[in-house]
Amino acid sequence: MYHRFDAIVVGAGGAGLMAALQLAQHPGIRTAVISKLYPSRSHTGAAQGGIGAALGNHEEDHPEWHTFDTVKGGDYLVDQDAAEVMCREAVESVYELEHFGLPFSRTPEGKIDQRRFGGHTRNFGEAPVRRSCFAADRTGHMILQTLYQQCIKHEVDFYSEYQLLDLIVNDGVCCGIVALNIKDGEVHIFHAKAILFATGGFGRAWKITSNALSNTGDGVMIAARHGVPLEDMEMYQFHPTGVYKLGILLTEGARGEGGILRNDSGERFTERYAPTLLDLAPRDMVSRFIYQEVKEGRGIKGKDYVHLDLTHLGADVVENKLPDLADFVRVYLGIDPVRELIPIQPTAHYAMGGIPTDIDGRVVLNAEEDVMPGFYAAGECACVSVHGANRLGTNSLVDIVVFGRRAGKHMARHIQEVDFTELPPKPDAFSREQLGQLLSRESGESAAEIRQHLQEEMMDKVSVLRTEDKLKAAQKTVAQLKQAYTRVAIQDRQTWYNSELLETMELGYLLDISEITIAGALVRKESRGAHYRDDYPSRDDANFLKHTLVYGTPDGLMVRYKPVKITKFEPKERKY
Amino acid sequence: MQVTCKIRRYNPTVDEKPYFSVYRAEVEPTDRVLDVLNTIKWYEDGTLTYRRSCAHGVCGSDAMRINGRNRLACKVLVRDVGNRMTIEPMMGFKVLRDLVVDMEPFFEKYKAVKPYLINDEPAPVTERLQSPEDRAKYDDTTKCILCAACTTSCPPFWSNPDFVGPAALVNAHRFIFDSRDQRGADRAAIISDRDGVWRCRTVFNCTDACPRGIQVTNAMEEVKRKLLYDRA
Amino acid sequence: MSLARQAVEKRGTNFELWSWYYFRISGVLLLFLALGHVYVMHIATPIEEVNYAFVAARYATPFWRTYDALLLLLAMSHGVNGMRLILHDYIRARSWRVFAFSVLYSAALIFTVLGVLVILTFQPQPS
Amino acid sequence: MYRGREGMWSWIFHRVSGVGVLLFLFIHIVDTALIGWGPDVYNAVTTIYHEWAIFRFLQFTLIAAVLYHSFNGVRIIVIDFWPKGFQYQRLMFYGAMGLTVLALIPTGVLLLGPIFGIAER
Ligand SMILES: Cc1cc2nc3c(=O)[nH]c(=O)nc-3n(C[C@H](O)[C@H](O)[C@H](O)COP(=O)(O)OP(=O)(O)OC[C@H]3O[C@@H](n4cnc5c(N)ncnc54)[C@H](O)[C@@H]3O)c2cc1C
Ligand code: HEM
Ligand code: SF4
Ligand code: F3S
Ligand code: FES
Repeated sequence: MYHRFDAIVVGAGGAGLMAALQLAQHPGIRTAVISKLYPSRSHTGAAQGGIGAALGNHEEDHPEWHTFDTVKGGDYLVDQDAAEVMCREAVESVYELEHFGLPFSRTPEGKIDQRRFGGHTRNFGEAPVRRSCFAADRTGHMILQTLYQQCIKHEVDFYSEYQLLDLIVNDGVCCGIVALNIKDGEVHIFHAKAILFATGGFGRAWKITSNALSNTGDGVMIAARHGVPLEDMEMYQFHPTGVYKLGILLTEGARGEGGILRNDSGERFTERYAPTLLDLAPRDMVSRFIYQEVKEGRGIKGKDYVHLDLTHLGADVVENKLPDLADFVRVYLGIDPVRELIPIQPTAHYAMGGIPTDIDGRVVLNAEEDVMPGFYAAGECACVSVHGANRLGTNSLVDIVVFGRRAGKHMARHIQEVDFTELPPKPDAFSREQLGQLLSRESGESAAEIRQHLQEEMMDKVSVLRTEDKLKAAQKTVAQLKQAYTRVAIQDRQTWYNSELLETMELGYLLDISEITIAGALVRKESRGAHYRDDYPSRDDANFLKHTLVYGTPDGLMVRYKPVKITKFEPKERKY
Repeated sequence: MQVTCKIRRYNPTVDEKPYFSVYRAEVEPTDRVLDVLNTIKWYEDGTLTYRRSCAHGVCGSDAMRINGRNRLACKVLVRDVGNRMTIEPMMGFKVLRDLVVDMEPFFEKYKAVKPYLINDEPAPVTERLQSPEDRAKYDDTTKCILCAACTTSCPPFWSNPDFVGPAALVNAHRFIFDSRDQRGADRAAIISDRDGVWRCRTVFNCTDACPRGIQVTNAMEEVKRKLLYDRA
Repeated sequence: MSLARQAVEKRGTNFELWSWYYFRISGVLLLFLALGHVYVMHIATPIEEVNYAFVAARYATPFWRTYDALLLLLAMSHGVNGMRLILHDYIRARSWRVFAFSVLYSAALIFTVLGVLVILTFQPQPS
Repeated sequence: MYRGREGMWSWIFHRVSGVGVLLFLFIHIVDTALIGWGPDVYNAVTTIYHEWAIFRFLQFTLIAAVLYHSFNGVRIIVIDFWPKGFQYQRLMFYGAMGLTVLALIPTGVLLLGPIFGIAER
């Protein structure tokens, strides 16, 4: 089926909805939001701790301080012009969310309540600052719900349970997408002047992850298939506090409220590594501290986890400020967080890298920042590079609202300036062939086994502590798995609501993403932020103060670089 | 441990009527029922169809009937249901395939109660103020993840699909009790309709089913009392 | 037309609110009247003694006539209101619904008139 | 089938008892109306009520229904008007059940006793 809209937004998480809302404010512009999940199911809803903005509701705070923390937190791989924009617009965006109806927790005077979060400091690193605006520990849920509600109010057109299959590019201009109606298996072509990808992250490449089963990086890989490079893919964040074995996230807000990490002997080990910020040091560091403790035999009972201690906070704080966390711990561990220690381990959490864009969400194709006209990306799938080598807690929600908003605004302008680009002949041929192959292969490899193998390998070799050997080994395994994947066969032959088919396609994206992540990690022979190499343990600004851009070419992957934009803050050693 | 899992199957495009498939799976007692489904789908029968995403009870995808009660498959552990389980789709909506039901009518009802803040006054430069006490009045109902477990557990809804149902009412409550909202009355018009809140017969199945622990029945009672007492 | 607008158009009155309220008020009154009735007719009086003479004696006073009339009207309106909800719940097809409601309301009317007539016009005959 | 808890059962019983009582009300109006035909007719009918065991059982069921419906009706009203009522709904269901059973004991003895030869009058 053929549809024609002015704008297409793929993905109905925070970034996609924010953009759609901007577009909806222009009555002349017809917008459709395509999402493989119902909007309210998007993973933005899982975000807990808060959204950072220098409102200064409790104590003095400034966007510049926020910018500095972001740059330093990202180990100076941050594009500082983008970070400045983000931290400045964070403030108005948070107010805008409040005006949309977002039920923030309140201070006694009735203002938006704020709390501490890892890496957020006053006066360029002096002491922790209360910057994270929150709604209990359900901030992401509230953002997602509020934006969805506003979209309903503005009568945005949703195509829910439509899975993106392909991007349509004609002569370098992006002019549409191909999507599958999951329900009846029909292939749809959406023709548009501007297309935004806001398809979220890909944590499912790892075994222990806080990410949803549907976070498989579809948008990222589909863009890459059309010549878009992927930026800084080696920068993947592991959040220190995932529920042991399950990976379910326990918000950093827990430590923001005063929670403490302890090793087997009950020691608060962060004192040894980060004497100022302690448990609230940035995530990459805390995750590494935990791995270090485990490596040196101080994990609980010698195993690969440590404890999160909330017992000194009292029932009031736990039940009122961290109610969902308490619920998770009770349901999944059968533990009472008010009285007992919680077993935690680092969990694959957030992609700093992704589709490279400029500060208006336009997808850029190279170090010269040439754009692909009509193609935009925002949110976790994109890389404006505000997070650099490590994202600070609360900054992703800022990222999605600020850059979702900017992308939406820019699209509105773009749409008014250009005409529709004609579709190339048979734009859906590739997708139909892909589907046809998967649906017709009688026997072959099992997707589940490939997936399991991939996730274990990535967890083991491409996670918090990396080495050349491990990465090489992982590279080989992934190559083998990709081979196996070309022979993968599924059981379900129906076109009607065939979820096995979609899961199998998603596995394909995960394999490609893993391959690119490893490629990036291999060339970056230094340690920076989330990317820590045991064999190159220090940061190397002389050689690696630059972004990686990995291109898929017919002859395999090709790595290029892009300079980091530095405006105010010269790289310094990162100590907390 | 080994579990026996009986699942109601139906693909309207090929099956004449629903039937049960029985599977056995090897899982841990601390696994979620969703893990059981995944194990079956991935290693035994790829045609088994259900929705899921977050796997930890926050996205609302996988509400289904587990041993006769609406639950999120990802929020029930195997040890809590035992080694025999019967899994069926939610009641009251058309089954699209196996455990997947048609959610369109559900979201239509949600939209019908105008689930968004209505305040036409120009917004201030900073936030609109709201005291913690006022914020607390609607805290419970902001937790809703639109999973439909409540609505599809409600007997009046099963027989009368026009009933707006507890989920929509919970979301109406969310705004009616928000001090920043100005047009509770508009919303109330819909809620007080023949198939509005007055259809609720205080059965409490909804409260029992809500995976977010929302006091669903109480929210509706608060709405009823508000309609009754606030007669502006 | 959106569902929301349809609902607003359909409403006009707050009939369901009052119906709901009426359940509660009539319920409380019935609590005393109906339980009192059960007590007087079935517990306090051995049922063997409930016969023509008993009823005749009872209806000699206006008090019992009023009591019974109230009970009848309240129970009937409360019960028929309840049946209205129940029929609305279970009978979905339009034609059947029209039929069911016609039966219900006609029955309610006939029986109420009959009941009221008996209570008001009854004249004891010498036995 | 759905495995509801106390709330669902209380509602099912309430609905069934409500309908039952209404149907009886219709019948009761008719039989009372027979009084207009004079003592002979009326007494003949009431005698059937008294003598036939099946009618005694029916009356017992009717009283049970009225009692349950009344007590549970109070439970519903309390839930509706007392803001904390919902927290005690389960307790109140058992309360309503308990009161019903309690009140049914003397009723049972009086109504059904004679059939089984106890409480002969
Ligand atoms: C457990 C957890 C807690 C977090 N807590 C915080 C926090 O406290 N603060 C913070 O700042 N950040 C937090 N984050 C990070 C943050 O939530 C996410 O990075 C952010 O929400 C991503 O938003 P998004 O809009 O880019 O994508 P998502 O919300 O993931 O949405 C992706 C959308 O794309 C759609 N989509 C994907 N693929 C396809 C396809 N093939 N076809 C069609 N549609 C598709 C999906 O349906 C979905 O609607 C947290 C993350 C997790 C996992
Ligand atoms: C004796 C005291 C009584 C009380 C306290 C009482 C109370 C109630 C209440 C509160 C309701 C509303 C239920 C709801 O909204 O969920 C109700 C419903 C009902 N009542 Fe009564 N009632 C009484 C007597 C009667 C009598 C005598 C009859 C029959 C004539 C009757 C028939 C019904 C019916 C049919 C319903 C509808 C049930 C439903 O919709 O589920 N009630 N009652
Ligand atoms: S109220 Fe509870 S059960 Fe109902 S939709 Fe919301 S979260 Fe689900
Ligand atoms: S189950 Fe239904 S009747 Fe009311 S209390 Fe819940 S909505
Ligand atoms: S999968 Fe998200 S709620 Fe269960």
